[in-house]
Amino acid sequence: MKDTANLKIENVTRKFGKTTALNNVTLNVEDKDFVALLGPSGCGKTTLMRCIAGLDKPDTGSIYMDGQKINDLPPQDRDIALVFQFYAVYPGTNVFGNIAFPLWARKVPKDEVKRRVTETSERLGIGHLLEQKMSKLNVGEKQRVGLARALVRQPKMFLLDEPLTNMDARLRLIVRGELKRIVKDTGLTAIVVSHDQLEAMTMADKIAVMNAGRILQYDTVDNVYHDPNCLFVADFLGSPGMNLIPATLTQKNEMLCLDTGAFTLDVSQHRELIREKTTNSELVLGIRPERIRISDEKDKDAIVGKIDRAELMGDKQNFITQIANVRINVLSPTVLDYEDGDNIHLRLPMEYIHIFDKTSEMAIL
Amino acid sequence: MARVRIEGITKTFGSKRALNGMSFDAKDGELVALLGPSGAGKTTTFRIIAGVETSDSGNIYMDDVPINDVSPKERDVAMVFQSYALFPNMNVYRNLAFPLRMRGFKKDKIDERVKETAKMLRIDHLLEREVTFLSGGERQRVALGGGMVRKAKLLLLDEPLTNLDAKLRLHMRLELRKIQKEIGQTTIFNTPDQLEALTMADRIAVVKDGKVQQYDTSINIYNNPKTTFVADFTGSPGMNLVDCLYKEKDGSAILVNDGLAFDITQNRELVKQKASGDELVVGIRPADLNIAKERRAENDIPGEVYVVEPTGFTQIIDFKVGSQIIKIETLAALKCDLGDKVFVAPNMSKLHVFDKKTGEIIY
Amino acid sequence: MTTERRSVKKRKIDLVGIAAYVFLAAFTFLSVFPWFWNLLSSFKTTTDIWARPPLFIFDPTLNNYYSAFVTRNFALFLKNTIVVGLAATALCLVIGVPAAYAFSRFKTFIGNNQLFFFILTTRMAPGFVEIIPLYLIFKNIGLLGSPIALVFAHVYVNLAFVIWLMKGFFDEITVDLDERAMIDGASRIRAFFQLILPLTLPGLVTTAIFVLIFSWNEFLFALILTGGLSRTLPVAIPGLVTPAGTYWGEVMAVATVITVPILIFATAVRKYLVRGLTFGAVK
Amino acid sequence: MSKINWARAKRFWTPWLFLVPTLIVILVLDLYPFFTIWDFSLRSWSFGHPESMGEPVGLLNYFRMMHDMTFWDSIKVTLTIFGIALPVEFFLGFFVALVLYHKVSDRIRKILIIPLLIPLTTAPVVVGLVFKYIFQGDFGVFTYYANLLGFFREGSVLGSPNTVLPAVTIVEVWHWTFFIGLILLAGLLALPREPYEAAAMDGATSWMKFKYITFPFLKPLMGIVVILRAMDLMRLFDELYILTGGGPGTSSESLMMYTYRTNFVWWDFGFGGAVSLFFFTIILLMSLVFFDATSRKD
Repeated sequence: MKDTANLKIENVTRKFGKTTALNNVTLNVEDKDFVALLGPSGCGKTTLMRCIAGLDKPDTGSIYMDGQKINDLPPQDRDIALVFQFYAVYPGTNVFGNIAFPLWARKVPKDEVKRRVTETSERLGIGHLLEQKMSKLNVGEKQRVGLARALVRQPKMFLLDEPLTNMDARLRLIVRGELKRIVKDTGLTAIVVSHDQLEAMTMADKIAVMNAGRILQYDTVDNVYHDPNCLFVADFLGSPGMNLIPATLTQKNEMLCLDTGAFTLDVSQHRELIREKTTNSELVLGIRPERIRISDEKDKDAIVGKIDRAELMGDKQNFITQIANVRINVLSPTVLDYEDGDNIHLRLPMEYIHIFDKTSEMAIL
Repeated sequence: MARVRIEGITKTFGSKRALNGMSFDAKDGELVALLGPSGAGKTTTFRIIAGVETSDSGNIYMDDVPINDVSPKERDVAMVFQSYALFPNMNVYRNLAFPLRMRGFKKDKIDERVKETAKMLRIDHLLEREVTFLSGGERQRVALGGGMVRKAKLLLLDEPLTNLDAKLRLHMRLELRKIQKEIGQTTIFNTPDQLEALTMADRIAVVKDGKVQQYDTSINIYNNPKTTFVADFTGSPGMNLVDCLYKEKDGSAILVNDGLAFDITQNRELVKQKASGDELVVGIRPADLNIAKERRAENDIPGEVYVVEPTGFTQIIDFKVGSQIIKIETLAALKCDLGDKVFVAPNMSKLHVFDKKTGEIIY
Repeated sequence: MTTERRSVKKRKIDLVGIAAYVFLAAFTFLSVFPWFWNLLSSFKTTTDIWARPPLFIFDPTLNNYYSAFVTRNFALFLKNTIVVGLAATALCLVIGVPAAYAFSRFKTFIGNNQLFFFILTTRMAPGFVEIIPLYLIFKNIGLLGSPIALVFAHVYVNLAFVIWLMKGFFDEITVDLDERAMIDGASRIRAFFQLILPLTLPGLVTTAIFVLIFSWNEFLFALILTGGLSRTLPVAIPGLVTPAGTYWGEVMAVATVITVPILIFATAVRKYLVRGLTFGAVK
Repeated sequence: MSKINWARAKRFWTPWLFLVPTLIVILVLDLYPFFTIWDFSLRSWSFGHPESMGEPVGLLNYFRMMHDMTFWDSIKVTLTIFGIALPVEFFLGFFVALVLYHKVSDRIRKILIIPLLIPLTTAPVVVGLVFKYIFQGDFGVFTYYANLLGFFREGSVLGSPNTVLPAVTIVEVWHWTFFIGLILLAGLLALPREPYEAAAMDGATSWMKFKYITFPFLKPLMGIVVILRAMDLMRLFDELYILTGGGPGTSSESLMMYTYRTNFVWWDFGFGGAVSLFFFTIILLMSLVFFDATSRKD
């Protein structure tokens, strides 16, 4: 195995004509990290990946690998492998040749090529396909060939470009786990590019959430999900995403309250923090659907809402609830006995409340 | 609005059998989902119901009247295509008006209906726009409008949400159902996404290889799948299915597979009576397995953590026992790492047993 | 060190680049020269044409154009060519476009593939098999030497082309549109005429231009089926090559008149040129 | 009941409704002539034997064809032009496409294509006349400069049996090389980007890229271009008719010229019919290959 692989991206900017694909991006990938670049299409994640691979060049800024600047290093000298979204098949050769290709290019002796290809393909469960034509393979198999091609080189690091996008839902579920395990087994540094929040969360250890050419938050999966630093991240992760309710900060007697129009929430305990972080009184109250507690009629302090629709999601249930003019998702981990149109009593536990500044869109709490 | 009944439809393309005795029905005002993988015959079924494709055999009844040989224009069925099939040379207004014009509606009636539909779908501000300049979500609404404007007896929606992005899909699945219930038009939609079917439909027909495997309400499809296919296809991840052998030992009946053993003594008679052989399949949903770091009961299954996939407030743990991988859904609060030794206890009351040969449920 | 290596590499690339440009320049020059020489010569007097060494600079004159198109009958031949071209194009589209639609949409009717291939052969065949009986038919009904015979012949040769090319354009329009129209209450015919046909307008124009070009340039059928005053330009120019000598200036003038419109048309449809040249096999 | 039948029948007949005009054309202008010619070829139509005009003679015309030396010569001429022109056009055309693809910017390529289109859009008759003019023995621009360099002092290259075929081949190559170039260029421009990027990451050499990516991707297209050109070359007529008329003697008479001469110079539709059908069969087989290549490409 190779030594370490630390990737450091510093103030990278890349423009295509008038559009800015990457806007002063800084990212630090430590050795053996499994990082996801997550964002909607056009957020710059693919451009960033291509800059790392060497298929594209930043206009300004630097990329370092183990302390060495690699901006001008051609892709084949970077010791980074890339698994392409559409599998990038070489049509002129069979499965064996498709996997052996990087070794051929490096003039590795014949018997070693054979040994390494066989070994890698066995490990990925495609050993029996080596003599097949690429066109005969299904998507799952093609993907594994792409993966084998990346692994057979024994690179320092590898990149996965939307690895599950072309698969149907069932296959995606299976491959997702397998892929994660394979990456873990190799012990290599890896970066996966994805537009699907679930894919990013399930596969990676750390997520860099991107939008409009910037990295908004870069943190562990847990932190990105539970402590989003801005409205975009809060909404983008989770399905359904975080409930985000516009609210006005008001002073009632001695209490500092968030007034959503439908209900008010006493946030006096966070008075200092709010005062410190914003002067704005227009805020956004956030809470994850699964963090809302469902209580019952006896609970006099509960917020009462009307269930607009009780969606069955297998073992779980999502109640789309209307509270006056506020509409929220309430996710119950079990199936409950509520029907469309029923009243539901809810509590918003203070420990799971998030508060954002409406103007800057940044998190306060 | 109408009742629709599809009875034993078959269709063969060349040597490929697309539909193999497709049967289901929709009540007046019902929202029915056809759920199945691509290639299961869902779109072919729609095209046959709409009349642009002929069936080899079988019947379609609309309010108990057979309509097999009625031409599409006389069937009074509207269909929204997955591609949306908007006429690119017409603006939104003319796209919506088209079905009415074809049926010889009067100008002012057309205008009234188009405006009413556009308002309901909140595209009334787009009426003069060219469809090529609309966003994906807007195009989808225009397509829906084209299907609804005529108030046909039956509306078919071919994968209505597939081409939308994740967030919009979430929003539209709610909205679509709401509008459907509001106007009460009998509607059938098809989808490869089990969550869409579970959340939207009144009843779901799970389709495989051109045949309905199970036709029931969401809750029944999910909790009591009739076949291994339905069990696997619903849920995300689907039900764990473990091939087992039936054995009797010390007076109890167990199902075993390489490190796994399920005691089914309670249901022994049922199994003996229904099973076609010794080969059975045990099915259990990922959420019906309890995982812990220490053994709590003697029956707990020991194994190791193969992969951990956090999904937010829950996580999916791939649990490896022998050569089997079993997916378990549990709260994210439980911290595990790859290779950890853990113990799993299935919730036996949620356990299902299927016959391996037929794939059908035993209990 | 890296910079040094790069600069060496750069110089090498430049050499290959220069060689490439020289090659392209030569290739372009050779491609253009005969046409350029033709154009130049059409403005020369007979004396200038006969000059040795060949003249590149001379006093241009329009006499050749005048004598060909005014004194001789070439204005009439030009008219014939245009009339035959337009008539053949129109007829060909009217007949071929519905057939192309049928091949694109009704994929499963009996004999689809065989018929489609069969139609192709009508275009590819050397022509004599059809031309001799046609010649006799037209001779018998007295139409030989009238442009009508040639129109029919051109319709016949170009029909396969229209069908192949238009099928490609129809294939690009999703069948969903036809089906939606029919479910919404249009008949098949109405769906075709009112919805699908307008959407293929660029394809129709392209196809029409190609047929026009083919008809305009066509020689063999015109040679056999027309004569005297019914000749088209391609058949008429060789008439300027007489035993007594060739009127080269006029030949060059007429050749220019034949070539220039085609070049303009071809440039107009160059987006679809490859498609047309390969019968729609390459998109 | 009758309504049901009507609906089914309509479904069955609709495709044919669209095909009727085409079918009529095919019937009248294709099938009828075909069988007429078949009938002709089995009869005597020679003016040399007026007494047996129209008499059935079995396969006599076909035997005569087989024993006619000029028939075999015409095949030889056709294959000679074919054998030289096709490879030259192909490799030169492919090379031009590669240079235009790799070495030239998008803008220059778009501009350069327009003059390069000139040869392939020029009418064959015009090509013939222009080259006849260029090759003209007294004042042809080619002849003049060739003479300066000491070649072809005896007059036009078209006038000698030794130089006529190379000259005709050069005209063909001039006329059609960019046809192949243009189509292969389109193929190159449509190549997917991903495999090349993968190859760049894998450190592939240019030759590996060509062998494992470019060539396999272009192979079907190359097949289509070659077969289209092959059919065209087999049917070579217009340019030859103008340039040489088959001469001097019959030294440049192609199969197409020969067929023309048997029918419209000798006016022997029996013998000519036999030659026409023979020729037709060759092209038919080539069309089959083309049809196969195009349908396999999809």
